[in-house]
Amino acid sequence: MPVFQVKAIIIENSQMARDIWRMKIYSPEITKAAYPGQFLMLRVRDELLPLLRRPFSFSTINVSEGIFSILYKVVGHGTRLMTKMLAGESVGVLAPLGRGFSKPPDGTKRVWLLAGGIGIAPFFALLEMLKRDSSKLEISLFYGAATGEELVDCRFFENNNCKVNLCTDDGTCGLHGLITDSVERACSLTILPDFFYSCGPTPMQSKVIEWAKCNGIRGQVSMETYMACGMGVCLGCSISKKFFTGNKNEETNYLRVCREGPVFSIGEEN
Amino acid sequence: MPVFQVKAIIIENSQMARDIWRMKIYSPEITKAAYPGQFLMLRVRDELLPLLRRPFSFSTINVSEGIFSILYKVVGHGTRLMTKMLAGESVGVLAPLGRGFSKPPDGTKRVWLLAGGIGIAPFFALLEMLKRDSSKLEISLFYGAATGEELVDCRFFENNNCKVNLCTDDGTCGLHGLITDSVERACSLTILPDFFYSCGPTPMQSKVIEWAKCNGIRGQVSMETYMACGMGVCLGCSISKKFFTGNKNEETNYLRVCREGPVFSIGEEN
Amino acid sequence: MINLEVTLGPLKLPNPVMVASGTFGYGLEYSSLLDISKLGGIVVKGLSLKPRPGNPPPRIVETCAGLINSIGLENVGVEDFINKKLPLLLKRDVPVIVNILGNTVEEYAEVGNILSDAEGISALEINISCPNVKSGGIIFGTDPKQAYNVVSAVRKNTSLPLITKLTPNVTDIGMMAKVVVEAGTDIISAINTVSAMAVDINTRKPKLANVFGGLSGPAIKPIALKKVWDVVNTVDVPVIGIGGISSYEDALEFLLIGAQAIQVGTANFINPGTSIEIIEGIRSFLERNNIDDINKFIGSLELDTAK
Amino acid sequence: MINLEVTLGPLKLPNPVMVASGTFGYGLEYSSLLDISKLGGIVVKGLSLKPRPGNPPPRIVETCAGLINSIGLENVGVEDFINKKLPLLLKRDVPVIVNILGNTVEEYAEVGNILSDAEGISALEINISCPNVKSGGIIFGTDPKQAYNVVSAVRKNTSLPLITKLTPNVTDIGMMAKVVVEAGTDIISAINTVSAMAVDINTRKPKLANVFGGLSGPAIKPIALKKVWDVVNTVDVPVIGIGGISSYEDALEFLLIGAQAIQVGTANFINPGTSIEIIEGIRSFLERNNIDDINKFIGSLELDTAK
Ligand SMILES: Cc1cc2nc3c(=O)[nH]c(=O)nc-3n(C[C@H](O)[C@H](O)[C@H](O)COP(=O)(O)OP(=O)(O)OC[C@H]3O[C@@H](n4cnc5c(N)ncnc54)[C@H](O)[C@@H]3O)c2cc1C
Ligand SMILES: Cc1cc2nc3c(=O)[nH]c(=O)nc-3n(C[C@H](O)[C@H](O)[C@H](O)COP(=O)(O)OP(=O)(O)OC[C@H]3O[C@@H](n4cnc5c(N)ncnc54)[C@H](O)[C@@H]3O)c2cc1C
Ligand SMILES: Cc1cc2nc3c(=O)[nH]c(=O)nc-3n(C[C@H](O)[C@H](O)[C@H](O)COP(=O)(O)O)c2cc1C
Ligand SMILES: Cc1cc2nc3c(=O)[nH]c(=O)nc-3n(C[C@H](O)[C@H](O)[C@H](O)COP(=O)(O)O)c2cc1C
Ligand code: FES
Ligand code: FES
Repeated sequence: MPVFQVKAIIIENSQMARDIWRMKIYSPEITKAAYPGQFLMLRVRDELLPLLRRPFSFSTINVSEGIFSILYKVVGHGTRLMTKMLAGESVGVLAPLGRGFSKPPDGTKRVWLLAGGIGIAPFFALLEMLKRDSSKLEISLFYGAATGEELVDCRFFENNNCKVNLCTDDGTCGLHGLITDSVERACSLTILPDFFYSCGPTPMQSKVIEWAKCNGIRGQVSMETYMACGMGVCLGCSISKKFFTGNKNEETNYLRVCREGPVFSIGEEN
Repeated sequence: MPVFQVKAIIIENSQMARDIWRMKIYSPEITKAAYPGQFLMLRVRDELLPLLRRPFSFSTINVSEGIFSILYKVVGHGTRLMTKMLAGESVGVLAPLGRGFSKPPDGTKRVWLLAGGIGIAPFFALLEMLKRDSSKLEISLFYGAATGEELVDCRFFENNNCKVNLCTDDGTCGLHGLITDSVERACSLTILPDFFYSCGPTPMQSKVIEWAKCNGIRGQVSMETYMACGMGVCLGCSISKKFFTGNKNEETNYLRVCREGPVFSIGEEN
Repeated sequence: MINLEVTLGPLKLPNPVMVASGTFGYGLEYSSLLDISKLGGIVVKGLSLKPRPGNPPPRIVETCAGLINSIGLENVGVEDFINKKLPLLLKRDVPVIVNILGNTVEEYAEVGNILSDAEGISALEINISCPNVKSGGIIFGTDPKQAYNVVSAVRKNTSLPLITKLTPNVTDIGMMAKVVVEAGTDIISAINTVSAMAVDINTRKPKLANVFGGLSGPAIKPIALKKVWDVVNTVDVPVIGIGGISSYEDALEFLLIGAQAIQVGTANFINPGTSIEIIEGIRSFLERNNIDDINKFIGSLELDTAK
Repeated sequence: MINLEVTLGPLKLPNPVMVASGTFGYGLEYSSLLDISKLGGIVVKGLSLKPRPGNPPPRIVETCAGLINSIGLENVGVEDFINKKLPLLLKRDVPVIVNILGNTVEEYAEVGNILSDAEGISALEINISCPNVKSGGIIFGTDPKQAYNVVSAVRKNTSLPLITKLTPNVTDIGMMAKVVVEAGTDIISAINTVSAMAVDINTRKPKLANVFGGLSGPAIKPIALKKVWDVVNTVDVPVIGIGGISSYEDALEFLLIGAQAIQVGTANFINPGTSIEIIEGIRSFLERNNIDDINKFIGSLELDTAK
């Protein structure tokens, strides 16, 4: 797996929803090497503050144009500074990193995508990959956010024959409630999926894993932890294996989210 | 003495010579209160890096427009960042600070201004003050820099009937040599001044003070030392009183450049 | 109404936000920029028996998110302070705490004595980060015995609330805390600056004439927090947290781990309004979180006891 | 031609720029991004006798110009390293230094012993910032006796060049340096991380599961420089400077005060090419200043002796 450390040109940096921005970056080599679910480490500026690079998932990967994009939520110092960057400026990128999503097992018919908040980011690239590989998959997106204004435009999913189920914590758009509630409800009304992909905050992932275990559904979750290096070196991003297996009695064993993840399989041997 | 801590709008920020920029700032209250030779502490940005404010002399003070300017040399992190600031943006200013130049004693006929490098900055405002108060003064400027490209435009001085004597370390413009050489040379050719004002790097000031002592000329020097607070609080900017008196045997006693200075009188009791 | 008043043993403060010694002059220098009567307290520049000139310049140098200073012990002397500075300061109705220093145990005791006779001082803060000239310049605050001697000598000479300010440059600050509590301090403040140096690779010289200095500012906040934690969890006297505090969030971090008040140092230089903004910030934080008394927040850190 | 080769007692390095333990994995992780054979040396992640899982997450938190980590002692164990990692690394023709750790004196000695039998290792670096489980978890590196015991135990088991890595969290690092020299270390490296903590005022919890951690990065550079100065001026063995080095200027500062080599830590995470850029930067600095040998620059700090 090649990794590139480059200064790449920003093609676009614009707001998509409340506190949510998209940055398009030109880098043919990274675009060519990247896989949905993989991530990059972005150097917000060439100074010592903020010190660390920030991790972001590839949101779209356009190999023919040599352009990828990230979808990012403004939460702190680094992401606030990112909104000030202009098209034409260059930005330091270290990528592609980690293990991305893999294809659903043969014979899979129904796939659910579960996105909590900014967890929607990698699903653009994932949907494209899934559609490219198997146009017959029946794909549904469950996408939740705190409030309607924080939902990004989902026409891309609709245009790709993916059923979109929205929900918001405050009921301003779609179902009223958490995404896991929305999934539970769907379970009782429709046929369960054969496979799922989930991306969102850790408490949501925790519930999703439980749900998957209960219903015997296999899938993949993309995790977020604090990262310093993104390259398996610092051992800072570890997550306990138990998080995925749910087996509290097994010996403590940590996995590096940046290396063994960020995408982990559920319902198989890890 | 009122001091203001404000966010002020940048009116202009443009390059004047190699590595030398001018920033015009709109702040009627500061402009009104400021005096030539006083300085301001500029907050380069609202973050913790660089940590400290940077001190700059008032270069021009336009009370009717409410605009003052600084002339700054790009030497490090802070001044490099300053060149990126745009007109219309705001910048934190703490000013006016310190003791400025005072008028020459009654009866003064000939005044010399000695400027080493960016030491030219406060002389724009000073010349205006001198001319306003006494149009009959015969004023000469001695202005030196490392090389011709680092000299700023001196038409303002010429237009105000101030004779301009340039010199450069490398001889690319004006006399070849240091400003103190150029002053020595002038001394041997023309009548000595009654009073002088000097602003430039510390080694130059040291020589100027010696020259003034030798020739019994009174004057004022504007000093630069590292500053943290600019308000007489941290005691970081101290300079030994001996620097001005030349008396090595006297007891060690420090003066705060930000408070007792930055302008100090030579040839009088301090 | 939200209560911000805190009680540190014998010392009652209108709010927990003070300004640190050496960063606020003798108290009035910043008064044209902010209403100093709103402060929880002002700790004035460290005073010695006689005026002192301090170290030769250069005395300060900026580092990455920090400031090293080697001011030395420059101050106007305790007498000048009492005669010329204190009367004006007392008109402002703000607790005045006097930071004291010396090169001998006797000097500390004497300064403490003189200040005890002055009217209107709220507390003394002993700066034990000074070199003991009698024992070859070793810093009082790094040697338990010497620290004990200084604090108990001052204690004997004053009934004012006594704060002892600890240096972080020790292996075990908790042990030093115990020692000064035994010696009679009512309150502990921590930390003073962290030993540091800077050099210039072009001139090949130290950037400070004194070669060494003390590091302060945002860079040291995580270190200060750990040291304050160690003190809070070793002794029972109230603790004042100091080190790199530049925002109300920083201040609340120290209060969260159990400091009962804080001092703002280097940040005053960058934004003289910092301490007032911190008071406002704390107030609105408590409001947002429905906490009606800062004392309910102090020390409320939750530890994962499962571990 | 400019000479960058340095000789640290028994250890010869092609240039003075190494990468620090725990910030460069087992040596090959970054090899797709930079030519690791250009490095002065690679210090691999600290190894213990058996594999260890390390501390529970979260394990890292960013601070102002710094990073706190509480990785704990996670590593693959000395055997796995020798069998799986070392052979690949040795192909790269770069000095490999192995950082070793343990919770008992015996464990250190044993790890040292096992590594001495492996081929191709250039030196051992003893990390004495580990808790001694037998004496209630006190850190080996903060107690002179314990430090002595660890170093002399390893010394007995190896003829490899021995580096001892000191912690800054002590009152007198010079004294610790003396002790480990007596115990037989050939070289001293300093500093390890500075004790620190961080808390979240909203969740009211520590930001690290382990509550405490070690601060590294640019924030600590001025502190590291002072500690390295103290070591250099107390003992005669060669010293390796570590702490916050992110540029060639930073590296030269440590060399200027007398360190004979340096290690780059946290900066690797931000820019994996840092160490290579530092080597280039040092070379052109020497060129610009007409210095043909780095050894002429090392320790060339000028002190104002007039003082
Ligand atoms: C593999 C991976 C993929 C990610 N993909 C995306 C994405 O596509 N879009 C997006 O908006 N965000 C994504 N995140 C989260 C994103 O990295 C953080 O929101 C961002 O780093 C916050 O930086 P800040 O400076 O604005 O926040 P601050 O709070 O100022 O950051 C302080 C520190 O915390 C870290 N941090 C804060 N929040 C997180 C978090 N949730 N996860 C990891 N580190 C965090 C920062 O990196 C930094 O070190 C991803 C995280 C990971 C690990
Ligand atoms: C009273 C006074 C008036 C001044 N007026 C002017 C002016 O009109 N125009 C101008 O170009 N410069 C002036 N200077 C110098 C100017 O303050 C420094 O050049 C500037 O602070 C450098 O900042 P930096 O971040 O670019 O440099 P860096 O080298 O990155 O600065 C590092 C630190 O050193 C300090 N510093 C560096 N050089 C100087 C210096 N020469 N004097 C004081 N502190 C310094 C900085 O403030 C900062 O704390 C003045 C200085 C003083 C004290
Ligand atoms: C310029 C300067 C002068 C100081 N003088 C004193 C002093 O006289 N007495 C004292 O106890 N502490 C003194 N200190 C230490 C501060 O009071 C404070 O403990 C330290 O700076 C850490 O806090 P900060 O990071 O908020 O600045 C001084 C600090 C600075 C920066
Ligand atoms: C994530 C991380 C892991 C570390 N692991 C080790 C280790 O295993 N052994 C050791 O001696 N030092 C370890 N260190 C300390 C570094 O080697 C170095 O001494 C310290 O980080 C200071 O240097 P820096 O500021 O350049 O990072 C570690 C540091 C970090 C940041
Ligand atoms: S982020 Fe460094 S090991 Fe994963
Ligand atoms: S700069 Fe602080 S006293 Fe002068």
